[in-house]
Amino acid sequence: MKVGESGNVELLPLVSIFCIVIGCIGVILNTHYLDKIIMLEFLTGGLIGLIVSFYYLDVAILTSIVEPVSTVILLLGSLKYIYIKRSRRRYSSKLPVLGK
Amino acid sequence: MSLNITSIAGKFYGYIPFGDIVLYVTEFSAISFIVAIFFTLVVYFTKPEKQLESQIGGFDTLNYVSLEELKIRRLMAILCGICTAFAMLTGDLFNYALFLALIGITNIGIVAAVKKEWVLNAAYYYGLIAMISTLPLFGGAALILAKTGTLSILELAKKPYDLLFQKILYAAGVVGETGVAPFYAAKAEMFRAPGAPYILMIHLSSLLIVIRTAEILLTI
Amino acid sequence: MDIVISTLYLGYILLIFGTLGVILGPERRDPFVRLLNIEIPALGVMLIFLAYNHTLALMTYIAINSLIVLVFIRTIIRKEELEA
Amino acid sequence: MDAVLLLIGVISFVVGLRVFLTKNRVQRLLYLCCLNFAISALIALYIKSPMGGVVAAAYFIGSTLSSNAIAHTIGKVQRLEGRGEW
Amino acid sequence: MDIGRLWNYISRPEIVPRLFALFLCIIMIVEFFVPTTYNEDQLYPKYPPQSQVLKSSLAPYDRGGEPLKTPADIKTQYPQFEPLRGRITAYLTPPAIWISHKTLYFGTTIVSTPGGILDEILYYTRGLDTILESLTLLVSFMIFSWLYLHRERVE
Amino acid sequence: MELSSIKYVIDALAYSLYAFLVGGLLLGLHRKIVARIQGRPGPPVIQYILHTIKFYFKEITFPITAGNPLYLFIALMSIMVWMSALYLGVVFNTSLLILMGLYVLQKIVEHGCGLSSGSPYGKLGGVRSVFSAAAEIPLFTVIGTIYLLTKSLIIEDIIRYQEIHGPIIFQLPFAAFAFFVLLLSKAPNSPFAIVKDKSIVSGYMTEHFGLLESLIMIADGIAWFVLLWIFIAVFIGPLLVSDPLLTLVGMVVLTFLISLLCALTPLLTPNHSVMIQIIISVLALVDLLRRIIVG
Amino acid sequence: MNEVPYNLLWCILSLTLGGFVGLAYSYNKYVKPYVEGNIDRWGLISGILGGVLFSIPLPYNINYPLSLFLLGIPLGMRPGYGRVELILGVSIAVLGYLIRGLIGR
Amino acid sequence: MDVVQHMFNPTVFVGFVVGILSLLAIAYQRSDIHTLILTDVVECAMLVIIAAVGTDLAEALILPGLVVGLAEFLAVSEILIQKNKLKKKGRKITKLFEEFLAVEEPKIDRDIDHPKMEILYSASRFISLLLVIYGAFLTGFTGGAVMSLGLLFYLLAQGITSKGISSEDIKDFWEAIVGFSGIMWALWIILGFVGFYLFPDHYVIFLLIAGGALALKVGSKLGLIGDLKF
Repeated sequence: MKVGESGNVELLPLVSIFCIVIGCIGVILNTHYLDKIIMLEFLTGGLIGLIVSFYYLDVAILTSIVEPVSTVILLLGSLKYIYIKRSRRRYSSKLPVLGK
Repeated sequence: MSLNITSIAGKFYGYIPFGDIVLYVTEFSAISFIVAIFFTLVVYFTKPEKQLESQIGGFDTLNYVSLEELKIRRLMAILCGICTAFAMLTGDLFNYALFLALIGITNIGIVAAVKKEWVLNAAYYYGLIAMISTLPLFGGAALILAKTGTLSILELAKKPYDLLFQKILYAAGVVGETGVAPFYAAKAEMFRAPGAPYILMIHLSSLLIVIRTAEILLTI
Repeated sequence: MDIVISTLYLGYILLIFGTLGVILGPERRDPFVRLLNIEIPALGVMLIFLAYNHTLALMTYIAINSLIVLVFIRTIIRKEELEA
Repeated sequence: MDAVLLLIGVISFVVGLRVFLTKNRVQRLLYLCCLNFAISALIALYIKSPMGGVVAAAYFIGSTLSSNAIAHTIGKVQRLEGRGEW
Repeated sequence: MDIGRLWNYISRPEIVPRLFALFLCIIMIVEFFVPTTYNEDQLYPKYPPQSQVLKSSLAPYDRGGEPLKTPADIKTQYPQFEPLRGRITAYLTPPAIWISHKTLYFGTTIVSTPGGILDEILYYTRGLDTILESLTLLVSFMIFSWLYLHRERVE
Repeated sequence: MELSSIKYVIDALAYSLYAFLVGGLLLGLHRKIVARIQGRPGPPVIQYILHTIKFYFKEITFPITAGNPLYLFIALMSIMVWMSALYLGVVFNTSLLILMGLYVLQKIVEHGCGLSSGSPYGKLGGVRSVFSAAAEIPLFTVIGTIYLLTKSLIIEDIIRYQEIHGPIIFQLPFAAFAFFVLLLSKAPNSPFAIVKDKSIVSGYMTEHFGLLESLIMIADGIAWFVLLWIFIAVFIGPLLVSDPLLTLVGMVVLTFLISLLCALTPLLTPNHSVMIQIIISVLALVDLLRRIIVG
Repeated sequence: MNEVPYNLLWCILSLTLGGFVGLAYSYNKYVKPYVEGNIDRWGLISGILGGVLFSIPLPYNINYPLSLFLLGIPLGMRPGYGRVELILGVSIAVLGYLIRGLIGR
Repeated sequence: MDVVQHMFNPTVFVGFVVGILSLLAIAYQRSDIHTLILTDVVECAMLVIIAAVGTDLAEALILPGLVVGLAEFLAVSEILIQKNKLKKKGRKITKLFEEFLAVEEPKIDRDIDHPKMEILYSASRFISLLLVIYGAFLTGFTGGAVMSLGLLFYLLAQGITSKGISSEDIKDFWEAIVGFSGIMWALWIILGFVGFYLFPDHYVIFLLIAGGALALKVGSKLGLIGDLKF
């Protein structure tokens, strides 16, 4: 990637890009909600790293503050969703018994 | 003024500058503006009709529009009318697109307050179309900006640009946002809802917008 | 300049793969899975904003995106409840 | 300086791969935490200014909070699914 | 197939968005193969990405000009209608000036406090756009809140 | 100064009276011809004007379902639309686009007329008029093609163009056809006249009676005159427009043709009517695109 | 800007008025709804007179409105009546017009 | 400008690809909610195409477009919910943030001291305060969005942690906030927009008013979404 003046390889962009690529594949391929959210977290970490390597620190700070918020929203939603689905499944599994 | 505008929309009367966005008044736009404002006034003063709904095997029923529903729908209708009126005057492509987006959302608002399933159904699908069509609308405007470096209709009219496909994209966006003919099928569901004067505004806005779009597409 | 181009292309990859994931991804019948997949194109858009140095737009989009997610989750859950 | 950077880089790569490959959700979360630490360290080292420290701290706090939230949710989901032990 | 039945089918509201999407898709596919060109002579040009980083404290949005003294040099469509052209861009609030002296990395924050190129475009040169955008937000929020507050209303 | 302005007012009123009389007589003729072809004696030619005058002196009440003042205004609006179309188009020869705008406004008037009364029949008529707004799409393509040919939409310029190059109808036969379909859809009893279908009583005019109906009928008479005049002016040009008497003859011929078509074709259902119009508009659009691309 | 065709306006106006007169007259006179082959005397007279008057030049071109008024009487008669009279009158008018045109040349 | 010119073509290309793919997906989709979700991708394509222009103008066009997109989603999704609700006959009174709370946990035999979701209890106030202050500092659309996020998060956390909060007169409060937001809108039009053209000399004041009013408008309105805990 980018080679700095002092000769050492800048690792942050490299790691961030790695995180983003892996995270992208991970979010798509995983099917459980929590797995997906974990991978999304991973992806967001990469995004923040990339923003920092662009030297926009205020954006990075804002993103790192907002990120837990959106994660919490997703988590609460998924929790409720799983609950609803479970209760529905329980409800519907009784129906064939009644049908018989 | 450039010949293009006067040979399409009639005499050129002047412009109102707001920075980069310049509203201009031609014969056509002045007439449309007056018409839209006039209808808005009429709609403001009109009480909604009591719709007679015939029942099979029973007495016919009168559909009333309740006061709170009337208030929100009248507000939406008036906003829609004012936006239509100013969309007739605007001289900037992106601004026009925004007027269209606003008209789209007020159209949804006019019908969304009716608590009937089929009306809400139609409103929902119409809303989806309005949202989808932001892509061609704003995208088309952005492509025109990229290609010519300007968004002002007055500037675009001065030079001949080859903008055929961008124009088609833009027109498709307009079609979606105001829902002309192919989508009247979906809108007719909405038009059957009670509250005549407000629903009339939907029709008025979309038809005036279509003509204005034809003018813009011919001009640029 | 190198990092700009690589970010841009990363954004493209995220956008296209994310869209493909939304459309064809595994278990896409589940609206919640689809919603989580939506986040990838959104991140792609963010990367493109970053590459173009539209930082204010980026900031707004980051804030707005979580609001959009909230609205969607509300809709999905309410719909699921009503269908239950 | 160089060696530290390199070490953190290698750790982050390894941990990133582990996050991707591990099946167990709790372990995955653990690796994620580790990766977040690595990234905040890298951020602090990348920006040669006190502001870098601030960003690293903000990111550290934010990621810790969300990891905590995820951990909590994992527990709840496991209890919902009837696997009480966690 | 009976053409009348086809016509009846496409007049159903559920079908219409899908048809519209398909229609739009076809248009976009056609558009896709048409080469688009980029006019270099754009309004409000931006500097190349990352060219200002670590050089100016207003990182990506430094458009020149001194606060309250000299207006910035920006390219607008109708300079004759804009007596304040470039002055809003150059204006910075006192806290923003303070931050800009302290650090090089907070350009976005500094610029988005009043004063800055986007504020100039959003409030001054293209102010009408912003009115409409915020009006759209207001309107859709009104619709939302009306529907929400009256959700238990029975017809 | 004052005298001349009084003269202008008198001129304007006289022209609208002329347009109404001609339009009314032509509509009466239309009805007569249709009746003749169907083997009925049919009413006298002056029947339309007679009806209008009869309704004009009838008393007026408002139904309890009506939404006032829209119910009242819409009839006035109807006459206003066509009188302004008459002045702007026929007298001042302004842009074709404005005339199309006024034509479109007519649709809105029909719709509002049906809606504001609250009657189910009126509402159905109004919704059908919304449906038939599909007829306006060919209009825009027609405008586009004409603009491509003449580089102007001002009627004066179009007429001047035809003085040099001959009638447009020979150069743009398809556009003329599309416009003719539009005229057809405005005529009563035509295949596209779903708005005034007898199965929905009087369509949008069901609840408008007495004075209001007579106003709408006056507007319809003027509309018929104006539309025929536009067709003649845009597609046949100075050959007929230069002399009012020749224009009159052209109008009679056109009315005769339209009546023949109306009498010989069945009324389509709303969906099918709209779809046929859409097909025509798509063809016109293809024609327009071909002209743009080929040049 | 187009001038108002006043001469045509008078013509059309008198035609319509003639139609009204004819209608009122025929309604007063005939009770049966639809009769073929009946020729009304006054209708015939006015038709022929109108046809003849059409091509006789009078001051201020007053002949056209007058003749059209007379032609309008059979035109406006109730259905089934006044058909032959109208055709006769119109053909006379056309004939007279053509003859006058030929002589005038 | 040279770099942006090179970036333009591939970006527009990608925007078109995303648009085409998502539109195709919508064309094949039968479910309402999926269509709504896919519409978000269409919006992404729109943003990418606008961003491709790469000037300050393009950014100014993107910025409020985001807010508009959100607003439309808000309205349309509420219509979807209402529509589905009308289909159901026996409906109960529901609360907006109910979807996030009230997860009834199944009975377990042992009493585990479950760790709380720390972010909702201890950090919520701090994070939301930070976001609101930062948003107030930013002003404009960006500030409004950030501010609203802070408010929303605070109200959400409060609603979840203390389930007892319910007020009957929330309706008045809601209308008051919406009215406040409307007044702010009017303020920014009258003072912010018209003021620039009428009194160009005092532009600094109008700039501050415009930015502040817009931020308050957007922030108060969107933050209100979090306030539905009755």
